[in-house]
Amino acid sequence: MKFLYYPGCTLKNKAKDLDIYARESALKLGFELIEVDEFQCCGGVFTTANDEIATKLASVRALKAAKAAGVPLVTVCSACHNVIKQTNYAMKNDAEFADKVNRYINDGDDYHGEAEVYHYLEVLRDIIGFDKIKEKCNGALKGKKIGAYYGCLLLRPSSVMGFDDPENPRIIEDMIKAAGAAPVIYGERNECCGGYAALEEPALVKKRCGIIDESAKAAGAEALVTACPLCRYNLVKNGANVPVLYFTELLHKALSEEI
Amino acid sequence: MKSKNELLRENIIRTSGADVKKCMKCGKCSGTCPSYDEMEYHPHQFVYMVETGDIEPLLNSESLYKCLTCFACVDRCPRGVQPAKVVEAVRLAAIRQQGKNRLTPDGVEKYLDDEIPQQAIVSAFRKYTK
Amino acid sequence: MQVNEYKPLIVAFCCNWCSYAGADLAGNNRLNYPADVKIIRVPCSCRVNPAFVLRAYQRGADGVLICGCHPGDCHYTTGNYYTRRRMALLFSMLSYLGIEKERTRVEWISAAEGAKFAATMNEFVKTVTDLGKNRRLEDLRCKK
Amino acid sequence: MQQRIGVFVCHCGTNIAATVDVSAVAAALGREPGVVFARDYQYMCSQAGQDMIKDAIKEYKLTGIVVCSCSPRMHEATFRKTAAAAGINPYMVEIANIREQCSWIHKDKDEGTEKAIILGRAAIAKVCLNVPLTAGEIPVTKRALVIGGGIAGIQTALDIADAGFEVDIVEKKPTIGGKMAQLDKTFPTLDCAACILTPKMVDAGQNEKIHIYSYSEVVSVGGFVGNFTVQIKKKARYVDETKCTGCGLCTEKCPVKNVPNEFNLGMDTRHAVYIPFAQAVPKVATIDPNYCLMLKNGKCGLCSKLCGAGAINYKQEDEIIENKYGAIVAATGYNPISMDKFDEFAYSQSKDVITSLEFERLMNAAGPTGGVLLRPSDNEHPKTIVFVQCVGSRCSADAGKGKEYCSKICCMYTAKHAMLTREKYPDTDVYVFYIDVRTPGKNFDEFYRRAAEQYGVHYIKGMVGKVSPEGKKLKVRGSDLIADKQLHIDADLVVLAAAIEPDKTARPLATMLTASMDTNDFFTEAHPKLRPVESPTAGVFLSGCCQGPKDIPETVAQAGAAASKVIGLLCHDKLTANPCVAHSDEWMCNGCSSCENVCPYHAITYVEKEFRMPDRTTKIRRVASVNPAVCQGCGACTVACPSGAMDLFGFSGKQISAEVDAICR
Repeated sequence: MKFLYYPGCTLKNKAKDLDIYARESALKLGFELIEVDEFQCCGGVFTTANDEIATKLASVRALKAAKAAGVPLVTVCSACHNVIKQTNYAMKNDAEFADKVNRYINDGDDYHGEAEVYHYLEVLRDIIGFDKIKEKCNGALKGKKIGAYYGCLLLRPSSVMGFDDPENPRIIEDMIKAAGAAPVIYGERNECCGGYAALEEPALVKKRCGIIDESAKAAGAEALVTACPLCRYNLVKNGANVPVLYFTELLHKALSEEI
Repeated sequence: MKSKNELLRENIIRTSGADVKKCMKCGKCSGTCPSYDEMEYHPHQFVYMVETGDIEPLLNSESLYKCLTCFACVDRCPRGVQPAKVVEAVRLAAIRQQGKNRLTPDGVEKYLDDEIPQQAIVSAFRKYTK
Repeated sequence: MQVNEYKPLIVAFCCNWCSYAGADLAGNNRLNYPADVKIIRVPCSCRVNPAFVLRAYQRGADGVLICGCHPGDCHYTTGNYYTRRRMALLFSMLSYLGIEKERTRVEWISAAEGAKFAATMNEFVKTVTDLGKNRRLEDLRCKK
Repeated sequence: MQQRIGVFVCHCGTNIAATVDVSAVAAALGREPGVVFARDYQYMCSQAGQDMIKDAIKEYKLTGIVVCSCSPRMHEATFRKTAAAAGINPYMVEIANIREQCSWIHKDKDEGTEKAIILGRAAIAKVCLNVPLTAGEIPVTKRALVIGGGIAGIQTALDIADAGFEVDIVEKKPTIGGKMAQLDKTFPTLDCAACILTPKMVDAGQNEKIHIYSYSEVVSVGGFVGNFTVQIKKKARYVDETKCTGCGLCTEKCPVKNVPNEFNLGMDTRHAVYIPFAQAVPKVATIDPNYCLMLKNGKCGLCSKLCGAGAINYKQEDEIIENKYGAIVAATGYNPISMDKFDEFAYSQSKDVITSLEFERLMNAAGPTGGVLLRPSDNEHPKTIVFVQCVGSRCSADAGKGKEYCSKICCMYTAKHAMLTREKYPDTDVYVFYIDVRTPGKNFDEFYRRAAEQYGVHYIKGMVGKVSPEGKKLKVRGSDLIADKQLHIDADLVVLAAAIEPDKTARPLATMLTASMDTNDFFTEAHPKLRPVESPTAGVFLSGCCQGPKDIPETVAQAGAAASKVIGLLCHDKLTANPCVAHSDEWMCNGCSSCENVCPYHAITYVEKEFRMPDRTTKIRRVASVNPAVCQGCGACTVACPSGAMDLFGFSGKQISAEVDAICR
C-alpha cells in the first residue's frame, strides 16, 4: 500500500523524529509513504479570509500531485494537515475560490478537491485498523499512562476536518491503547497551547501550557503524545511536568522488535 | 456614496465569509476563548463591533494579534457565526495597510531560539504580515 | 426601466394540502418570488392530468411546475407516488416533442416549507428565463 | 344557461391594496365575459362586505361569484356561507388568492396588479364551469382515540369522557403519566407534580368511558374524519393485565436487578419485571424481554411461581386490535435532545454533567437518591452548581447542530431548580448562565426575580464555553458579558437545559394520519392563530408538545381545547361530506378497473348495469361506481381513467383546463 506523503517544513528540520518514526512505523505496518516531489511549505496556518489565494497555492500543488498519482495524500504534522485539509475543502466547496486558484496555476488541469487527504492517524484507524496494530505491538508500554494532546489543529473546524468528535476525541487514545499503554483522558486535551504566539506572546503561551500540563498531570498522565511540533515545543519549553513525545515515537516504540 | 467606514465594514464581512447578523449575543465565543484575558476586545465584541461598523478601535487594537486561530469559538458557536474568521478579516484589513506589517524578516530574529520549529516562524509571518 | 425584458409565463399546479399551503406560508413570511408564477390549486398533485401540462404548453406557457407533498406525506396517502410515475412518463414524451426537460418539473414542498417554495420559484423562474421563450408546442389552430 | 358572475375584490386594508391596484383589478375583471358585476371593497370578509355580496347576488341575479382576496384556506368557507345565505349554491364560489400569492410577495404595483387580474381571470373561467353541488352526509363513530398518555393525553381523554363519549388512550410505555410523572415540582407555584398528576391518572384509569391501552402502539390508520379505522399493537408484557393485582412481589424478587431504570433516566436500576413507579396506571407489572432470564434462555420462572394471581404468562404475544374512531388526538409529547453534539459541556465525559430532566429525578423524593441532592459520581452533596441555559436551543442551521427554536420551558424550570436547590441547601452556590431570561407567563417573571433576589441565585449573562472534568471537579469556563470577564468556576455539578424535540414516534404517526408536520417534526396546526389545536387533516387534533414546546398550564389548556373540538365533532350524528368527489360517466366507462386500482379509499366499485343501447337493444355492461361518502376527492382516478369517464366535482378537467387557458391567454 502506498500513499503520497507531505512531511512539511518542520519535519525536515526540528521535528525529524516525527517524520522518521512515521516512515519506519509505516513500513512495519505494511504501507509506504512516498514523499511529494519538491513540496513547498504549507504556511503553517490556514488563512481563513476567502480572498487569500497565494497563501494556499502550495497546498493545492501538493493536492494536485496526489490527484495525479491517484493515491491519497497523507500528512503527519497537525498544522500541515489542517492547512491542506481546509484548502482541499475550499477547493471542493467554494467555486469562486477554486476558479481563482485554477486560473492562477493555469496548467490545464483544473483542480476541484478530488484528492483525498488523510492524517497518518486516520490511516491507522480507517485503513490499517487499530486491532491490526495491536497484534503487532510488543507490550513494552504496558501499564504506561499516556495522555493524548490533540491541541486545536487536528480537530477544528470540525465541519471541515471531520477528524473525530471535536469535544471528546478518541483516535489518539485508541492508538495508545493499541500500542499497549493506558490512555489518560484530561479536560484540556483539545484546547490550544498558544501556537505561534510563542514568538510574540511567550507569557500567553506559558499560561496556556501550564493549564494543559496541570490538567494532564492531575489526571495522572506520565507522558503526553502529540502530532504537532509546535505543541511539543511550547509544552517542553514551558516546563511541562511530563515528557512530551510525538505519537509516531510512541507507535514506533511499541512496534520495535527489541523491548 | 458609501462612507469609507462602510466600505471597510463590507470588505471585512466579505473576506471573512461570516454572517455577523446571525449573532445572538450569547458570549459563548468569549466564554471559550483561550486568549480572553490577553485581549482588550473579546471575540463577541469583534463580531458586534463589525456588525455595528465600529471598526476603527479594532484596527488599532493589540487584540488582533492575540487570537490563536484555534477555532474553539467557530466550533462552539451555536449560531455558526465563526468569530475567528471575523478577527482574521479585521487583522488582514489592518496589516494590509501601507507599512503595517507587524513582523519583518529582520525583526523576527530576536524571538528565535535553537529549538523553535519552523512552523512557528512561518505561521507567525502568515498571521502578522501581508 | 427595460422595455424588452423577457418575462416567462409559468404555471404551477399546487396540491391543496402541502404546496399550496407552502405558497401561502411564503406569502405570510413576505418571501419574494417573481410574479411570473401563477398558481392553480388542485386537491392533490395526482389530480394533474399530463394533458393539463400539454395544454399549458399549447397555450404558450414557458414552464410548468407540479408541486406536491413529500413522498410518504401525501394527504391522500399515495397520490404523489402516482404523480411521480406519471410525470416521469410525461417528461420523456416532452423530450420527444422537443421541449427542454428543464421547463417541466415536479417539486415536493410541504406546508411548512415557505422558504423552500420561494427559493424553488426563484430558481425555476431563472432557469426558464435563461432558456428563453418556449416556441415548440403552440397549437397552430389557435393562432389568429 | 349563461352564467352571471359577480366579482368582489378585497383591499384587505392595505394588505392587498398597497401592492395591487384593486379598483383597476375590479374594472378589468368587470370586462370579462360572463361578469355582470365587479366591485372592490375595504374588507370583504367583514359583515358589510358580506352584505354587499349578498345584495349583489340578489340584485344582479348572480349565478356565481369570484372573491379576489386572501387564500381560500382562510375564507373560502366564509364566502360559501355568504353565497348560500343569498340563495345560491355555496359551491358556485371561487377565490382568487391575491394576498398570500400576490400582494404579499410582490413589491411592484404594476406587476402585482397584472398578476391579480390574471388570477381573477382564471377564477372567473373556473366558476363559469362550476356546477351546484350538494354535500352528502357521512356517519360519525362516536368514539375518540388519544395517542399518548402524558398530561396532554390524559386531560384530553378526561374532558372527552366527561362529555359522555368513549375514548381510548394508546400509550407506548407500561404506564400513563408521561414526562410530568418524572418531574419534581412545577413552576411557578412549586406544587408537586405527582400530587396534581396522579389523581388525574387515577381518574383516567377508573373512568368507565376511558380505555387505556398501555404498552401499546398505533400501527396503522385508515379511513377519514368520523370514520377512522385504527390498528393498535398491544405489545406482549408477559403479564395478564386482568389478573395482575400490582402487588409488586415479582418486582422485588426477580433475580435480574441490573437493568437501567428508564424512569430515572438510567441513574439507578430496576428488575427485569417491573412497575415503572408506585402510582403507575395501570398498576400492572411488565416483563422486559431483553433481560428476563426465562424469556431469554428459558431458565428461572421465579415470578410465575411467586404470583398468587397467576398473572405471569411467558407465552403472551403481541396482539393487534382494530377499532373504529370518529376523531383522533395526537399527544405524543417531547424528549430532551441528545447531548452528543454538545460535548464541550462534557455530558458524555462526566457523570456529574446532567440534563435538567435528570436533575428533576435527583430532586424527586421517589428518585434514585430519594430526593436528596447527591451528585451521581460519588454521592456527595454538590456545593457549587452551574446551570447552563439554551443547550441546543436557538442554534442556527449554520451551526449544524441543535434546534432553531426556543424550547420555551427551560428558563422557568431552571429558575425553579436554582430556587429549590438554594432553599434545601442554602450553603450551595448556584450559578445560572443565561442568554436571555424569557418569562412571559402569569407570575413567571416574579418567580424568576424571586430566585435571583430572595434565593441569591447568581444569574450571569453569558454562556458557558467549555466544561472540563478535572479530578472531582468540573472546571467551567464561561463569559460574563456584563462584567466583561471570562469566568472560571470549579463546579461539583453542571446541569444542562437541553432543548426539547418532538418524540420520535410523531413522524411515523403523522405519515399514518396524513397530518402535516413542520421542519422540526412538530405537527402543524390548521391555522396558527385561529385553529391552533386542529391538524389540517380533518378529524385529527393536536394536544401538548407534539405541536410545539409548552409548559404544563398551556398543555392542559390546549388539551381541553382539543377535547372540545373532538366533542364538537362527535356530538354530530352525521357530518357534511366534501361534495368535491369523483364521478364517472357510465356511458364513457369501459370497465377497465384502472380507477379502482389507484383509489386509496376503495371508494370505487364496479357494477353490472343494464344499458339501453342506441340500437334499442339492451346490454349488460360493467361500469365504475363511486361511493361519494367514501371518496375523499384526491382525483387520482381521473387521471388514471383512459377513457375520460372519470371526473372530479369542483376540480373537473374542463375547469382546470379553463384556468390554464385563462392564465396563458
